Parts: sequence; C-alpha cells; structure tokens
Amino acid sequence: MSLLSLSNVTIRYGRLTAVRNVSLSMEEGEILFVTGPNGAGKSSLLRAIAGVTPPAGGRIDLAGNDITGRAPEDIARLGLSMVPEGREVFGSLTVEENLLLGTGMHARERNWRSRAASELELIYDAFPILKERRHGQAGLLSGGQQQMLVIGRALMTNPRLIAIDEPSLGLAPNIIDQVYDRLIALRAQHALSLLIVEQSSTRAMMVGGRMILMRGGEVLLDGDARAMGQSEALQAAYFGYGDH
Amino acid sequence: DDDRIIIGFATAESGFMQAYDKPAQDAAMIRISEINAAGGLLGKQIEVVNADTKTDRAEGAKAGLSVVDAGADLVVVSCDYDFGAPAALAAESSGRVSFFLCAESIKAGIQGVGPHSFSASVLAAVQGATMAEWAYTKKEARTFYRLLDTWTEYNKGICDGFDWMLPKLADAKLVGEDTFKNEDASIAAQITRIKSLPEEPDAIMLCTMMPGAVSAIKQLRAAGINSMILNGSGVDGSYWLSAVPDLSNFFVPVQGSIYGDDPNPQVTAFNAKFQAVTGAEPSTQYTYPGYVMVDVWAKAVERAGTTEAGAVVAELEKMRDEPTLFGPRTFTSELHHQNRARYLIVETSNGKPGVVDEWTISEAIPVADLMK
Amino acid sequence: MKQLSADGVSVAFAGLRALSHVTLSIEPGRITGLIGPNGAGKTTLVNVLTGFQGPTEGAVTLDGAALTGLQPHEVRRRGVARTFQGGRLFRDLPVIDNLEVTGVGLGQSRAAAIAEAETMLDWIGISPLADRIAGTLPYTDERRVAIGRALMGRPGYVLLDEPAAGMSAPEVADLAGLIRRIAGEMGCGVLLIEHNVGLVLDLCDHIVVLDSGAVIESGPPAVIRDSEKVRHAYMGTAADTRLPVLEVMQ
Amino acid sequence: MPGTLQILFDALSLGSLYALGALGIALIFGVMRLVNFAHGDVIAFSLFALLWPSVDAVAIVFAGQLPWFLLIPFMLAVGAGLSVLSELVVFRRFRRANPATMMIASFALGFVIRYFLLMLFSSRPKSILLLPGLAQPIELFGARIPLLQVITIAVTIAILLTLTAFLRRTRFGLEMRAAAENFTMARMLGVRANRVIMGAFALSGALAAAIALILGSQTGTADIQMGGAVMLMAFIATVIGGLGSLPGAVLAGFLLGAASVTMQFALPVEARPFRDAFVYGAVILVLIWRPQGLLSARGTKERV
Amino acid sequence: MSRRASVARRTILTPVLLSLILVGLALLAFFVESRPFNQTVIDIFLRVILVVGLYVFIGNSGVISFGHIGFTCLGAYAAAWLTIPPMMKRMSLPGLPDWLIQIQLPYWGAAVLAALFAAIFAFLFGRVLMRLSGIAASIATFAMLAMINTIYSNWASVTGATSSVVGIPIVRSPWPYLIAAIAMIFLAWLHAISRAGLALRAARDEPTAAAASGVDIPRERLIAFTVSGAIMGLGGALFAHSIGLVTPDTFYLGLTFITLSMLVVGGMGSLSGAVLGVVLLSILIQVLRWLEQGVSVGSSTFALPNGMQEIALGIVMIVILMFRPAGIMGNRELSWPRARSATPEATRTSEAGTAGSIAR
Ligand SMILES: Nc1ncnc2c1ncn2[C@@H]1O[C@H](COP(=O)(O)OP(=O)(O)OP(=O)(O)O)[C@@H](O)[C@H]1O
Ligand SMILES: Nc1ncnc2c1ncn2[C@@H]1O[C@H](COP(=O)(O)OP(=O)(O)OP(=O)(O)O)[C@@H](O)[C@H]1O
Ligand SMILES: CC(C)C[C@H](N)C(=O)O
Ligand SMILES: [Mg+2]
Ligand SMILES: [Mg+2]
Repeated sequence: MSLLSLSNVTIRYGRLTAVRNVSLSMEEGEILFVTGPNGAGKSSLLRAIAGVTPPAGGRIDLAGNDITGRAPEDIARLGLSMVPEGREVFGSLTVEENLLLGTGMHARERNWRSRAASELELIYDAFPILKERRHGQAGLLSGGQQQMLVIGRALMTNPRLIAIDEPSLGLAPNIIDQVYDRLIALRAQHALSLLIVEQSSTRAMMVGGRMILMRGGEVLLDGDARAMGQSEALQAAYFGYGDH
Repeated sequence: DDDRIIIGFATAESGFMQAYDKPAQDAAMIRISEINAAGGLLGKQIEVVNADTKTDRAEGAKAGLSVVDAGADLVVVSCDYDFGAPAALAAESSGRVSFFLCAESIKAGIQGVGPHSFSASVLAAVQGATMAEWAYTKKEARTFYRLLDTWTEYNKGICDGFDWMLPKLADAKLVGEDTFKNEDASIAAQITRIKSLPEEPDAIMLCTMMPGAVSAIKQLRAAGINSMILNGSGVDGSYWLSAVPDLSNFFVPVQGSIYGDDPNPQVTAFNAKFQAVTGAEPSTQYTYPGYVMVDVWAKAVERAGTTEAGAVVAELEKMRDEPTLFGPRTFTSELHHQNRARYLIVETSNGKPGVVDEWTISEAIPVADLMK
Repeated sequence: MKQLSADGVSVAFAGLRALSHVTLSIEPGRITGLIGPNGAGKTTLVNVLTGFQGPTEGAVTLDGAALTGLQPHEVRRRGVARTFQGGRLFRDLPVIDNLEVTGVGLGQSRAAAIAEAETMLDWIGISPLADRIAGTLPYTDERRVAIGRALMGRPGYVLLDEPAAGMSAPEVADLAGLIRRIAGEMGCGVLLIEHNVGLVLDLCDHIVVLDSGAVIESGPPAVIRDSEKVRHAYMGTAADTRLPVLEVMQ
Repeated sequence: MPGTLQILFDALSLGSLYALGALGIALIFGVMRLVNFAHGDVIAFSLFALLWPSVDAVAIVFAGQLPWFLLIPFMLAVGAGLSVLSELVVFRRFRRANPATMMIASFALGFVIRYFLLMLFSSRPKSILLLPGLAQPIELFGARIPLLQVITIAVTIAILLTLTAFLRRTRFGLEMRAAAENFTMARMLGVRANRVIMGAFALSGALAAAIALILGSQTGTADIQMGGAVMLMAFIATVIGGLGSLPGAVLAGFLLGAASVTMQFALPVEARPFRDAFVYGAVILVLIWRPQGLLSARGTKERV
Repeated sequence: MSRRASVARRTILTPVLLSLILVGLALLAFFVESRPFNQTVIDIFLRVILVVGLYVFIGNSGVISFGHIGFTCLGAYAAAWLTIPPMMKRMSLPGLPDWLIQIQLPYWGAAVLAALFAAIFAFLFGRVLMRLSGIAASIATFAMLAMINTIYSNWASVTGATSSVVGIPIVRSPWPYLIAAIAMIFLAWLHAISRAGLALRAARDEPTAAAASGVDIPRERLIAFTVSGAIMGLGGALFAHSIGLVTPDTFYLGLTFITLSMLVVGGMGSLSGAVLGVVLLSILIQVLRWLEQGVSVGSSTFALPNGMQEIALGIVMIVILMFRPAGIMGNRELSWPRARSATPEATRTSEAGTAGSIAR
C-alpha cells in the first residue's frame, strides 16, 4: 500500500483552477521531485496535501488514512512534515524555540525530550550557524539562514514523509549540498520519503529518484529523474511556459 | 384633539437613566390614575403616550418629537437635565409645556430650555446649602471639608450650594477641598489628603452620586475617617447600605421618606400604594417628584380651565408654596425650579437610616448666584 | 564621478558584526555581482545602500553626494531602487497599482504613473498580469513585478536581492535577458545578489564576494570562477554553477 | 504634605488594579494580537454571577454567601468559562481576520454581555458585601494601605511570575506564542493551535474574575459599567508596557497609578479636575519616546 | 497617455451612487412627514459624515484611530461658540474672548469654520502622532480623545464643563445634512483617488516596500488625518444643530465605538463600505426599535423585551463579521456590475454585481 496517494485532486481559487484532476502515488522511502514552470500548481498541490488549502475535488490518502479536508495538525501528526514556499519562521521566537516547536506533538511518547535533544544536536551539526544563533531571534536571521531553519525544523519532527517547496530557495550552493546530503542520509536511516518541489532539474538529476513535471495544473511527465533530465520532452514542456 | 388630554413621557426605558426615570414615572402614573378615578381633568380622562430615549441625547430629541406629534399636552422628560433637554427643547419649539421628572440643575427650566419648561424636583444647590446650614446649626459643625466628584453637573450643583451657604455661617470654615472622578478605582490619594489634616474635619461635604458614591464612602470609612458625611439626595436609599456595614454619622436630605417614618402619614400611605402598584416600595426619594409633577400641572390646568400652554404656565407661575405631598412648591416667571425647599434630614447610624430632622434654608438661593 | 558607492561601511548588531569595512561601487550601465555565503551580509549591505540601515562606520555616496542618514524614501527619490528578498509586494493591490504607487511616491501624477506603469509592464513582458491582485501571484511572477516596481521612474541604480530565487532554468534565462536590458537599454547601474552563481558569472562585469561581513575577493567573473578562496567558502558541487537550458536557448 | 511612603502606597493601591487588568489583556494580546474589549464585561459578568438569581436592587448575594475558599474558585471558574465560551463561539471564527475586525467583534460581544446583564439586573448599581475583612487598612511603617491592596499587589506579582515562567518554560507557552504569530504554520507543525488559544482565554478570563473580586470587595458595588474604567487604563498599560510583554504591562500599570496619584497631590486644587489630561499627555509622550513600549517584548524586532 | 480611462472617470460612479442612496432616504423622509422619522434620517446623515470621516484616515492608512470623535467634539463646541446668541453666551460661557461672544453666525457658516478649527487641531496632533503606527498609534489617538474630553469636561468658563451648552439653533430640515453628507462623500472620494490616498493604501499593506517606493508615510498619514479631522469637525457642528445642545460626554467612547463599528461592519477598506455600513446598521437599529415597541401581528402584538435591541444588534454585527471579515463590502466599491476577466481578484471577495475598487 502506498504512503501517499492522490486521486483526481482539483484545487481552485475562486474561479481559477490551479490544479486539475491530478492523480499520483508515492511509496514508502521514495524520492519524488516535482518540477515545472511558474504557476504550474506545484505549491498549491503541496498546500493541499498539508491540509492548508483543502482540494475542491478528489481524495488524498496518507499512510492509509483519508486526509482529504483534515486539519493540518492532524495530518502533521500522521507523519507529514511540510516546508512551505517562502520562509515561514516564527520571527519572534528564538532559533531553538522554532526547532523544538514541532517536537511537541510527540510529547505523549516516552523520553521525547531526550529524543528531541539528540535531534537538535543533529540539526546543529548540519547547520552550525543555527547553533551559533540558537538563542537569537529567528526573525533577524538572513534569508538563507531562515531557510536552513525551516528545513531543520521540518526534520525535527521525525516525519514519515517530508514535503519541501523549493528547498534551495535563497541557499548558498554549498549549503544546498549539505541540505540534500542530510535529506538523503535521513532517508537511508529511517526510510523517510521525500516530496520535493525543485526548479533545478540538474539537482534532480544528480540526486536521482522519480520526477514529475507539472504545467497548467496538470502532470505532463512522470518518470525517472536522471532519464528525464536529458529528455527533449522536459525542454519542450518548459518552452511551453509563459502562457499565463 | 380637544376632547382628550394627553401626557407624553419621553423618558428612558433602558440605559442608566432608566433607574431614575422608571420609579418617578410610576409615581406620576399613580397620580394620573387617581385623577382619572376622580373623574379626570376638566372632565376628560388623561391618556398617556410613551417614547424611549434609550438614555441617549439624539434618541431623546426623537422621543420628544414623537410624543409631541402624538399630541401630548404635557411632555415629561428624563430626570437628568443633560438627557432630558433634547426632548424638552423639542417640546419647547412646538410650544408645549415640558416637565423634567427630577432634574436638579437650574438649566432645567427657563434658563436651559425656555419659558414652557419646568422641573418637578429641587435644585441640587439647595441640597448642599441645606446640609451645610443644618450641620452648622444642629450639629455644631465648624470645620468642613469639600470633596467633589467632577462627573456630573448635579454633583457640582451640590457643592455650589454648599459654597454659597458656608460664608453665611459665622466661624464655619473650609479646612480643605479635593476632587475625584466617579469612576476612580481608588481614592487613596484623596483620603491621604484628608488624613494629613491637623485634625479630622467636623463634616465632609461629599458631592457625588451613584455608583461611585458607595465606593468613596466605603473607602473613607475604611480609612478610619469618622467625620460626619453630608450628601445630596442622590445617595438616598437603603439598597446599597449593605456594602458599608454599620455605616454611621451619615446624612442625606430627602423630599419624603421611603423608610416609613415620614412625619406626614400620607407619604407612608403613598409608599404602600406604590408597592401595591409596582410590587416594591420606592427605593429612593427620586420616586416622589413624578407624583408632584402631575399634581401641580393638573392643578394649574384646572385653574386655567384649559391645557393651552400659555395659560397653564401662567397658572403655574402663580404658585407660591403650593402644598404637595412632598413639600411646598413655588414657581415664578424667572425660575421654574425650587431654590428653597423643606427637606427631611435622614441620618444613617449603624446601618439604619431614619428621619431625624426637617430643615428649610433660611433664605432662598438667588437666581443670580445659581447662574454664576 | 557617477557611481553609487559604499566606502568602508561597517554594521554591527547586538553582539555580531554583519559588515566590516566593506567598500564597493556600482557604475551606471554595468552589472555588479554580490555573492557570498548565507549570512555574509549581502542584504545588510543593500539595506545600508538604500537607507534602511544606518552604518555604524563608513559612508554611502551617490555621484559624490552623501546618502548616509537619509530616509529610505528620500534615497529612492534620488534614484536608488531595490527589490526585497522576501518579495514584499502590495499584496492587496493589483499589479498595475504596485507600479503606479512608486510613480506616485516619486511625485508623478496618477495618470502619468499609470501610463509609465503600463509601458513598464510591457517592457518587462508581463502586461497580462496587470489586473491580477499581487497577493495571488505565483512566487516567480512576484519577482518580475517587484523588479518592475523598482524600475519605475528610471532609477539610476537598482539593487536586486536574489531575483532568481525559486525560478526554473528557463525563467532564469528569461530574467538574465531582462537584467541585461536594464543595464543596457536603461543604462542603470545594477547590483545583483544571487546564489545562482551561474547567472552571476554569466551576467556580471564585476563580482564582489562577501564572507562573514568582509570582502574576500572581487574582480571579473573569470577571477572569481577560479578563486580557491571563493570555491572553498561558497561554491557547491557543479549543480547550480551551470545553466543547461540557457545554452539550449541561445 | 503627606509622607512620600504614603504617596507610594497610594500609587501602588491604584496601580495594582491597573497592573492586574493589564495582565489579562496583555495575555490575550500576546496570543491573539487581539485587543479584547469584552474583557471589561467579563469582569462585570463574573461579579454579577454572585448576585444571580436575585435581580432586585437590594441584592441578596447568593453565590456571594459562599465561604471564601469556595467563592474565589467559583468566580474564577465563571470568568474562565465565559471567556472560553466567547473564544469558542466568536473569536475562533476570526483567526484570519485583521485586528480591526477582531477588535470590533470583541466590542460587539462585550456589548451583548453588557446589555444581557442590563436586561437581567437593570441599570441601578447593586451593592454587595464581598470579603469585608479585606477592606480594612493596615499600618506599615506609619503609612496606611488597605489590606486588599497589599493582597492585590502580591497576587499581581505572583501571577506575573507564574505566567511568565509558564509561557517561557512550558511547551504550552511556546505553542501559544507560535500560534499567535503564524497560526497556519503552527498547525502544520502539529500544534493543536485551537486548544492552545482556548487555554489562553481561560487564563485571561480567570484574571478578569480576579479583578472583579477585588473591585467588588473594594467598591462594594456591582455596576454594569464597572469593568470599563480599569480596562481602559489596562489597555494603555499593556501598550506602553510593550505589547505582549507581561512584565512591561505590570510595570506600566503601576506607573500609570503612580502618575495619577502624584498628579492628584502635586496639582493645585483648581487644576486637579484636569488630572487625567496630564496623565494622558504623559502617555502620549511615552509612546513617542518608546513606540515599541517600555519593555518591548522579546523578539518583536523587525528587519528588512 | 494611458490606455485606461482616467482614474476619476473610472471611479466617479461610486460617490454618485452613494449620494443617490442618501437622496432616496431624504425623499422618503420628505414624504413620510413624521418628525421623529425625519430626525432619524438626519441622524443617519450625521453618522454618514462621521463614518466617512473615519474612513478617510482609518480606511486608507489602516491605522485604527480611537481619537477622531475628539475632533467631532471640537467641531460641535466651535459651532456652539459661533451660533449661540451673545447674551446667552455671556451668561453661560463668560470665559470666551469678547470678540467671540459678540459673533453670531448662521449655522452653515459656523459649520465650515468648525471644520476648519477641527482640521487645525488634527494637523497639530497629527504632527506628533503620525510617526506612530499600529496599536501604539491607536492608543495615542485615544489618549488624545481623553485629553480633549477631560479639558472640555472641566473648563467651565469656556465649555460649560459637564453641563450642556444650550441655545444652539436647532435645524430640523434634512436637506442641509444631506448636502453636507454628499459633499463629504465626494471629498473622501477625491482624497481616495488622489496620489496621497493611493500611496497611503500601499503603505498600509507594506510600509517597508512603500518607503522603498519613495512614499513618505508620516506625511501621507498627516494629510489624511487632517482631512478626516475636518470632516469629523463638520459632523460635530451639524450634530450640535440637530439636537440643540452639546456636552462633552456625547463625544466620547460611546460614539467612538458605534461609528467604528459601522465602518468596520460596512468594510473599512472602501468608501462604499463606510456609507453602506451606516445606512444598513441604522436601518437595522430602527427595525429593532419598532420590534421593541411592539408590532401588532393580526390581533396579538409582539414585542421584543427592552434591551433586546442592543443584544440583537451586537449579535448581528458579530455574525456579519464572521461571514465577511473584511466587512459587507470587503474592499470593493459600489459600481455598475461590469464584465471582468476571470481574475482571482474578482473571486477573492465575491460581491454580487459590485466590482472595482477606488484603488484602481
Ligand atoms: N491564494 C491564491 N489565490 C488565487 N490564486 C492563487 C493563489 N495561490 C496561487 N494561485 C494561483 O494558482 C496557480 C498555481 O500557483 P502555484 O503557486 O501553485 O504555482 P507554482 O507551481 O508553485 O509556481 P512557482 O513555481 O512560481 O512557485 C497560479 O496561477 C497562481 O496565480
Ligand atoms: N537587524 C538585525 N539584527 C541582528 N542581526 C542581523 C540583523 N540583520 C542581519 N543580521 C545578521 O547579519 C548577518 C548578515 O545578514 P544578511 O541578511 O545581510 O545576510 P545575507 O548575505 O543577505 O544572507 P542571505 O544570502 O542568506 O540572504 C546575518 O548573520 C544576520 O543574522
Ligand atoms: C529574511 C529577510 C532577509 C527578508 C528581507 N528583510 C526582506 O524583506 O525580504
Ligand atoms: Mg510555488
Ligand atoms: Mg539576503
């Protein structure tokens, strides 16, 4: 049974249809890159999965539960960790508070504090600057530092599926590498599944995995990232862009 | 509509004025039904129309206009001048006689509305003057302290009367004064000022009204200040006494006693009747002016033989110490209000209020002084 | 001489030195690149150049005249425009008004501002978005509108803070063309902050590299590409330093 | 001229009420960015709950007859209950609304509560004898301060400390502040934001009840409007204290009390009626001097 | 030159339609011929003036002001000083300078001067307050109101302190109020489409970006503050003439909140919202009044218990805001329904038949 499955999902903003009858499914431990031009509906799709903008039609299942129209917190507690487009840090909280926030939902489990503590150390290893600023106000971080923070925060909740909208946004190249290294390592360790909106097809090709290309709210291509990387189809699809 | 006599009430049926208007209006209704029972006025039954002012000035104007449109011969307006005036002005501009239920500012009449406007109560200044003179003569009070709540004109009126009277009292002296606001959560500072006097004053003239009065009195006594406290009629009533256990040395002037000990047995009878009609005894003396109002107006109408405004006003202005259940009334062409009146003095001791004396100020307060 | 320059600018925040003695100048018609690790101080420098942040040391001069101490709106009126890393469009206003506001802010009449706004949208090639409410635009369109807003009133200098963030390769290629025209056709001096090193190397005449508040390298693209210091402090794997699609397009 | 110590005590007496009020407001503001104008009416309601079911002028206090150790919890419960109810029925619907809308909604709610009380109890203030022991003043170093105020001050400080610790140290506090800043993102991190916020309302409702208790026993009156005056000052204290900063709110509360009292002493008698004009003038000056508040809450700095 | 019609031409319809609504009300009053109803209509016009005044500042700047009723107070008393017969003034307001005591102007002249007077104070206060924003600004404006109220409540020789100032000629014809209301609507419209208005609306959403766009925020706010101050002052003057007396507490929190509520419920982002908010809520209040007084349904008369009116009003307001957090009009303006491209904008707030926004 697949970890995440969408069937005929449609998303509307008033009269505008952002996503049209999209169906796709993801297996445990899979990496799925979502790419596509401006306005394709990538972010909308993620927001729908996370329960922020409930779909106008269709059905979404996560780990065997129908989550269509469920509250974001419930979906999160089913193991989805979402990094929305644009840095959504809690600017008035400290860096560390931001990181710890997501672990709260495990408060019922035994020794969650110690687990949270060790998680925290891992994040700090990956992003030393965050450790440096751990007691500083998150809102004062630089754009990229904030991006590191939201990714780190998402990892803290030890999810089954992590959905990231453009992880490389505002990150320096060397940091991007670190982020991906960390993601891949995690996937290896706890069969974490990755759903990543990524504009850089080269990045997708390097990492490998599956890739879908969206345009005009529909999935045009679905296949192996490396293979697709070179394919004419990808270019073709891209050149269709710009028709708002 | 000459075959009908209509009294229009443009009063508050909701909002905080309602607490004052309602009882006075009930009393007025009692007098009206008495008159109707006795065959009516000029042989006609008196009819009543109502309009709610919502304790709001703009609404007051509307209420006034609507009772006038309903053909009221007498327009009765809210107890307080500020809230009654808009309706009274509406009546005045269409040449109707208007009566404030219990306004105690000089403005409630010729000065603030016009020649057809009257008040059924007694000027606040008279209350202040009465308490000063009485405390001076009957209680040998010589040192006075003046504590004014600047919230309303009524409060200021009391203190004005007090100020007018004090110089007339040989060797009485003002040892200090202070102000506060009705809504002040604590008057600790004012109390400290009194406490720091060389010795406690004989009497504190407390010019305030509900709801702040209770708080002020409570704090004064709690601070161990035991001087006699003189007040206006605004704090009459026993409903709040439970808040200040065993209050003593506390004096209030009233037009009639709600405590069943009025020297005039008819007042006690009225209280009983009031209870029979409304289900409860009057809770303050502000019930009474409503009765007085209908009483004097009806007399004037009888004498004039018409409800025509000019004639009625003329008759009212002929009244000199016209006896009523609640003390004599005088109206002149320059003052449609009482600048001198008989007051009963109610003393509260150990939490029990009761009439202890009766006092009328030695001279009427000149209109000029009231206008200053 | 005509240039926007920061001379020995330092900025210190509580317990942290964001910029130390940074000197850099932007000349009309030229594209200057500003790269560096996250937190290097790039945005802070832009804030200093545009009056959003007072320098603790050093001065900012525009064509020889001092800008230091001026309010942001005054700096803008003197012809130094910027975009924000966080977009910051007027979310409730339509795109056209987002540009119009700037015209008005610069003292134009509304009619004139609207007229210029329309030509500007044409010039950038996003006229179809004119009546869209800015708050509903997809991320990358926000970028283009923000640039259009910055170009209103033909500023002498525009400072672009990560304009390509979140753009796909073809969109980046598109943007590259636009930036060239800004420098070329408009003769603007452009400061380009980007983490898309490929874009920077490709576009800029001169590149400055910041690391933890200090300039560690500066020079033409070639120098930067081969600089060991830069590669060590900043560059990643090849992934983003090439623009595959860009080549395809040209 | 009275001793400075006495003046200090008087300032504290007045200030303690403002401070306690400010706590309740600052709490909700910190959590919801909501200026809750219904707070004052929650105060009134909690007090009138003691009168119910009696509605006549001479109030036979019903719940008011309870011994203090029952009465206090009862009132706190009433306050918290009403506050939570208002969150459930009203404020929950306004999560994404702008501050002005929420403000007016809260005002409308207060309006409803007030007129509900008015309908039940009429506008004549009721008098109640609440914990009479507290009204007695006590002598400290030759200066006099009502026992009640001593308690109020103690309670205020105590609540301040516990709340601050609570909000800083516990997970609940963290989630509160997070939900306040970015409701949706907090939920995406699994925060049961609605419950958290409800908790905040419960707390502030209880605080309102505490004020009702103190006002009630100090003034001996239950008046529909009673919450109003104190709340106004509390709002001001919350803002000049530094929004969302509980210590700031309390500090500002005491300062306002002090300002008012010192003016009362310093001003000549004919200027005294204008006291508040001076106080409010001072408020404006403080706001100009420190728009972000005396102790601007941690983490309210902005950057571009 | 622009392909679009000029802003004025595109948006003129809004103030025209709003004025027509008011004219309709006036005609209604004219034909009903009941003086209380006439007074009610006058009240509505007064509220329209006040709420439109609020809109000019609050609607455009997004800064909630609790202080504007202070300007209404200034205007009302200025009108009183200028219109009360000298002999009455000498008695009740002896503290006034002699030249002022001598003056007795017609109500309209006084109203204009009153507006000016209020505007001057708005300008002076604004110079100090406009650098504040958000809740700090709100509290500061409230402090201003409280100062004005305290001073007017105690300066006996000049304002008569808490006692009503009487002798103000009463104007019971609705027409002057109608004309004033319409004039103010057009004034507000002119400001909204002016450069100042647009810049201010932008700064409301994104101050940082506005500054980076060359907008001098405090200055634009000051302009709006002064204009709205004038409108509030005019409203105050006419208010005084509508009931014939003024007291300070008329112009305090009660009026502040009712007017603010009308603005927000109508939709503080739009002029139409301001006007319709007043009209609709006033009508609602009136209907509830009638219900309270009791309406005879066939044989039996049904009446709401006293006080129910306010409770119902509060509940209705809350419900409206629940379903329309941005107010009845959102930030749209009344205008002819016109075909528009299916942009998300058209759907974000979906008023049937209404479209367009003064911003455009
Ligand atoms: N809140 C909203 N209201 C109205 N329309 C919206 C909203 N959010 C997105 N849209 C529209 O939905 C479509 C898809 O937007 P979305 O952000 O999902 O695209 P995207 O693939 O994420 O683009 P990008 O790569 O630029 O982030 C776009 O046309 C956008 O304008
Ligand atoms: N207002 C501020 N208060 C405290 N620290 C700040 C402030 N502004 C910036 N900083 C710090 O200064 C450093 C530089 O920030 P800046 O935003 O300029 O970096 P940047 O080069 O733009 O990084 P990025 O590429 O991620 O955007 C960072 O460490 C940031 O946390
Ligand atoms: C995260 C910050 C660097 C964002 C920047 N202040 C902006 O307005 O875009
Ligand atoms: Mg996106
Ligand atoms: Mg940056």
